[in-house]
Amino acid sequence: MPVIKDAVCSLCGSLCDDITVTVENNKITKIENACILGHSKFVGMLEHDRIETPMIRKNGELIPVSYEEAIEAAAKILVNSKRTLSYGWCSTSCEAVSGAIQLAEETGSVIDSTANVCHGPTALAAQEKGSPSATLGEIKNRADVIIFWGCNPVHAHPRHMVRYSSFSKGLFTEKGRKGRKMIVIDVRRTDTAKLSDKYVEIEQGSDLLLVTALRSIVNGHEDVIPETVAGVPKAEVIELAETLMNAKFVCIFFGMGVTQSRSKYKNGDAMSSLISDLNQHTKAVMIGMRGHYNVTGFGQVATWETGFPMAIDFARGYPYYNPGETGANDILVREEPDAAIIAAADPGAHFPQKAVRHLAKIPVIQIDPYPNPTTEIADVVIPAAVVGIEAEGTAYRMDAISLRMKKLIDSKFKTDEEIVKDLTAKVRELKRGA
Amino acid sequence: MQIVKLSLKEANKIPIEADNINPDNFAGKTEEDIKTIPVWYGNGQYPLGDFFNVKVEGSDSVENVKLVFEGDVARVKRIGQNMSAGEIEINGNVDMHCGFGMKGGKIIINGDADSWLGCEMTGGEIILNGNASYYVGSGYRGEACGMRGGKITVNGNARDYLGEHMCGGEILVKGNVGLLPAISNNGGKIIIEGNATMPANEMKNGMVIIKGEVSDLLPSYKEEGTEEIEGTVYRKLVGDVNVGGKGVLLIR
Amino acid sequence: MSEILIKNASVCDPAQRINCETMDICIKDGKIVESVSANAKVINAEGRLTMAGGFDGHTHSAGKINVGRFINPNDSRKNLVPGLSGQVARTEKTRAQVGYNTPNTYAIGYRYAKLGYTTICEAAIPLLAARHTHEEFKEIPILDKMGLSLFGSNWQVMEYIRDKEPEKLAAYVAWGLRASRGYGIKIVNPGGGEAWGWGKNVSGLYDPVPNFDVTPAEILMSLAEVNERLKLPHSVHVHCNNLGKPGNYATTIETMKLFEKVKPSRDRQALHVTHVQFNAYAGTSWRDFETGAPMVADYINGANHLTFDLGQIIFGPAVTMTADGPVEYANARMMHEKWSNQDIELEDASGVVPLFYSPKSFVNAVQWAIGLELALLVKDPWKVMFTTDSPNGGSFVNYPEAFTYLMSAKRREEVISGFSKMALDRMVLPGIDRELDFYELAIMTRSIQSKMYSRPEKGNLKPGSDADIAIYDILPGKIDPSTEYEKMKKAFSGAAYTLKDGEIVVKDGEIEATPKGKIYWVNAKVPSAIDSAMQKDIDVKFRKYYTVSKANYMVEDVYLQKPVEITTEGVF
Amino acid sequence: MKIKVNLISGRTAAQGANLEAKTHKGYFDACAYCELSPVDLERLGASEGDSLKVNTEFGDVVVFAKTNEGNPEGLAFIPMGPWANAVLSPDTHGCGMPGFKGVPAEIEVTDEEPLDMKSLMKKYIEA
Repeated sequence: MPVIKDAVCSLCGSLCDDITVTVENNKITKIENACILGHSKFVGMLEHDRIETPMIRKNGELIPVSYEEAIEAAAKILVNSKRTLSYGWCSTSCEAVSGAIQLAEETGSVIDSTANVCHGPTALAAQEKGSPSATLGEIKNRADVIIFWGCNPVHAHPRHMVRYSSFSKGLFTEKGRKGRKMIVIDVRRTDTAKLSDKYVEIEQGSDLLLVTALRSIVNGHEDVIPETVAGVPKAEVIELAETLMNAKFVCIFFGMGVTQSRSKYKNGDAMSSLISDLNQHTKAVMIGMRGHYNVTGFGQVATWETGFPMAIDFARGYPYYNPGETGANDILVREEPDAAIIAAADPGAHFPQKAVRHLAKIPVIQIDPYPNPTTEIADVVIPAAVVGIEAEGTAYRMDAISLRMKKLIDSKFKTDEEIVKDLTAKVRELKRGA
Repeated sequence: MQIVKLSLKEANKIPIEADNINPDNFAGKTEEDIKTIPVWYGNGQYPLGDFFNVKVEGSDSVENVKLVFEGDVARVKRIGQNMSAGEIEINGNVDMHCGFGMKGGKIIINGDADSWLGCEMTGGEIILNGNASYYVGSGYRGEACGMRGGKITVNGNARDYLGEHMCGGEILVKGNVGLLPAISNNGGKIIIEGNATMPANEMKNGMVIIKGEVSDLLPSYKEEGTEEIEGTVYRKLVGDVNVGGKGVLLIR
Repeated sequence: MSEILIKNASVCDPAQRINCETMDICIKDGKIVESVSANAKVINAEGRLTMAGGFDGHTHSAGKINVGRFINPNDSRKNLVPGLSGQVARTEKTRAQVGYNTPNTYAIGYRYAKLGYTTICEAAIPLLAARHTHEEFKEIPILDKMGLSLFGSNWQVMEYIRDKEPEKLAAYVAWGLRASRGYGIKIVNPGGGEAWGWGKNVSGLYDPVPNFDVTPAEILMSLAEVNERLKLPHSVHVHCNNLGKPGNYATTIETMKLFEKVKPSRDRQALHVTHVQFNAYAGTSWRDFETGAPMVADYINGANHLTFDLGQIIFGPAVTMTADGPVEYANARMMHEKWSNQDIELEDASGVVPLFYSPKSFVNAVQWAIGLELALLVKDPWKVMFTTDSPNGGSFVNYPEAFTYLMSAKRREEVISGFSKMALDRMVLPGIDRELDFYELAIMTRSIQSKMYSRPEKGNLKPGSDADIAIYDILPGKIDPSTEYEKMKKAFSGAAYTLKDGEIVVKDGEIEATPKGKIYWVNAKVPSAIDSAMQKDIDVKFRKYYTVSKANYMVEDVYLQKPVEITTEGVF
Repeated sequence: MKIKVNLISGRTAAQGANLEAKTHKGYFDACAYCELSPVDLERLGASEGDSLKVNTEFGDVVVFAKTNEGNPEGLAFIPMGPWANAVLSPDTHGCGMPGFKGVPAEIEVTDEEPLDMKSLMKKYIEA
């Protein structure tokens, strides 16, 4: 019975690449090293329902059809659309993303990733100030002060702390957790906070005030700090700043507490500046805790193929980018799209209801292995193989390191890459015919 | 004088991109000429006449051209983009990027404006007699400079990031503004008669006066006495200290 | 069997000492041949300058450039060189294009091809991130590609040097080249990348690297020894210590001198020093900053063991990107610019910072002059490779503009007339009247690369060579480059024809076809006993320090499009 | 009794573990609840498992009550998913990001039961 070592887990942005998978009769029977999230995904191959067949909605019901019929129906929707939203492409391979971008280019669509509801503001922040970062191994080997700011790896990235951060050991960090100071900054005492040496509870939405105060102290302007900042007493803010300045190597890991709260990307923007300022005193970097296992990959591929990481509008035949105008939620809330193609993501579950209501009104093509809320409002449903389990391909870890995902078992389903290729071919055929 | 009256034949959801709709491009043109000017609608280009009723009175050079939009153009983007002279009057709401990169002339909006009003403008004047959305007078993504000259008056309220990266010119808001007005400013003047939250973050240069309430003042300004303007005494704050800024923020 | 006959071409091919002679070139199945049949397709090249396809031996076009794109979305709208920049909609033949300094992958391929370039060498591949470089390579159409792998701050490298294990070091480098599918050894600010892991830098050749007890000089010499032991096709490719600092010309010359004792194992230089413009500064601070080019050029004129490239700057916006992490941080702080940093565990550092070169800034004006001074003061063009270190000094789309500086003293005077007196006092360029001719330009843009990289089938028009050919709509003899530089610039900006492996990819300055290019990589053979001993050491590195499994580290074959494996037999 | 809270959403391990099984009850259990501080729950007179109606400017949704001692008073948390999104803000704030955190909400005890995923989605189609 084949045992596959060093498999890459295709669940979260940690992209652990040390998973051991046992396969018997084309079924995964044993998983080693994976966390609860990864485990549920691999095992899910056995237990979860799949979309068993391509389907087209007729009279309100999804009716099974062949792949060919579904692809043709989908291509017709795209060819007749004046403004298609292509969304998702994050729980899939870079190769599929590349195909999706070409399809969007040919159909003059807007294409966006799940970063729209996740770390999109992190990209906008980098476009203001840059992205002072490092690979995760730098943290493992060097960091003596680690901050988790507005993120909760115990829940969202369960092996992160062991493999890369708080508990990991490296050349200059032989003592592991004992030699490190772990600080959590959040609006509620999370399970991650419970493991920290220092928990700083801030008023929800006031991250920018605290980052700015830290900068002012680091830059020698302690005098401008009021008695409390973001609900934190001045003395505590000063102590925090001193901890950072006196460290040998600081890493701030940040999550959606930073990207989604009140001042959005300006939080990450200021945090970049804080990192730059800290480097006058010590070594400091920051890393966004990316959610979908390949949302980073979407950003990478889109950037080299179009110049932009997300929210790309191909209406004029060349890429145009402006989150706030061309993001998936921007155009859905304004009811612009007259069709949508959604793959490897679930806006039905993860978009605010006003956006979902518009999706429910327009023709929606869904490509996904599993049924989900988006299926409920989809008009053409195309089942796909699970990338990283039933299909190989490239994915990018949260620190922009790419890895090759293995194919572990065979599947009767087409891969995202094949589906998007077929769809593009069909679109070309229909356009030339017309 | 040349007056061009435009009205939408029917309301649209997919935006029309009107970067060709400005006095520079209409001056001296007949009704028929103007109707054939191509505009983007979704992923296709169509003649302007497909969407708009067009009436032209007279023919003149650009300084003497006035465009009048009758009714709502809430989904027509980039009206007046790069205009150098003449006048545009919009009697209704207008979509994003109105007056983007404007160099001269005047735009009057009798309605609300969506985001990026007067973005990167270098001259001319915009008067908005309604509310503005995000990024009034700011810059395109990644640019270091937004508005460099001219004047924007918002007679209603404005939302977040007013005057982001502003390097010159003047913005006057009669109502309230949202988060982070004047963020990363490097020049110019902003007067806010109503309330504001977290103003002037990372201001390097320029002047910001807030006559209403300020919430969440950022901890990066030094207080340097007071200053009196038109009989009102303001607290004078100088900063942002984190960028070695020499900007002046006056608040009550 | 496709045949092409290029008739009556005005051929300039320094490799064959052909200096603008009228002749025919025959092509069969992608190669240059002695003759073709009567069925050959004919290209009339009468009155047209014909050279081998250009070869950019040091450019940043895959990998780090993506960070440049990412943080500069505003670059997409820049259209400073119309036809070779800005936003271009897709066509039936071409993908959509955007950008100027950091164009998307498709634009890189199309625009180099329009300039008549057919091969590029990416200047820095971090081993751990090599897969990414190759993913981008796959999406750069038309061009042949290769890349140089970074070894200058690598833990395993430094440990083997410290522990005096030259054979294992060679085995490790060979493995690193295989893992990253690299073409040669790149050394950036040796030791500085590791120091930057702690926010520090090394100050010169003999400043020990923190915690590793080796000096930059030892890193350079040990890697040079490995390079020759492995008989690699290229020499070590060095970005010197102290880049961008006033007074650094001394370190540069000191570095060059170190290599006098290195004996090349192949018919090529022992050392290539890159973007020397950034490393030829005199003075002690930015206040008394001045050119150090005359001293560097003097040394090079008396030396026979090295080649170098310019790193010429172009006025306007640029995006700097380098594995020299501390330099980028210093740039960002000094210029209040965006700062991106990406340190690579156990291996190296890197940074990306946009900036603007203004002729009004005396420092920028002097930098501009230094690049040209180096090109013009070094007498032998076979030592000089033309680059802008794109996009560090400026985007490659400005190459035709830069050629006018090299070929016309009048054009230089035009630019210089805008400089301040202070700038003029700090440079020697106004006193230089040398003007390059087409033959010398051909050497610097294609011939030297063939020699430097041991790619005899590139950069020349000999029978047997790749049919990568550029035909420009100007005729040497009929055009006077020193006065008609606008005409010359236009011709170089849009080739009349560019052929890639015998296929017409550009015609009249427009893209005709977009074939896929080859990827060159080096497989240096090492005795298995030495390799096994080395593998044991890196197994420990992976188990204890890397966050990626060794099994997932090597770039898989699937990422290589049309790979060309160059094997060498090392001496052990 | 109604209380005013500041509503945020976010990931949880259970939500993540059920991500690929959204038609199943496990996902419903992992997402259709609202966490409040014990003090807030007491103010509502509710205990764990009771139905709560969460109202915002953007809609209302019924979810189960849960207590979390880590929550400060006045802060409510619903795991990311369709239940949270029934009441979160669609305004993208000029930068593409909807309001998933920091939405003012009112919470009260209700007799209604939370809708399962399909029933919740059906409301969008019918509307």
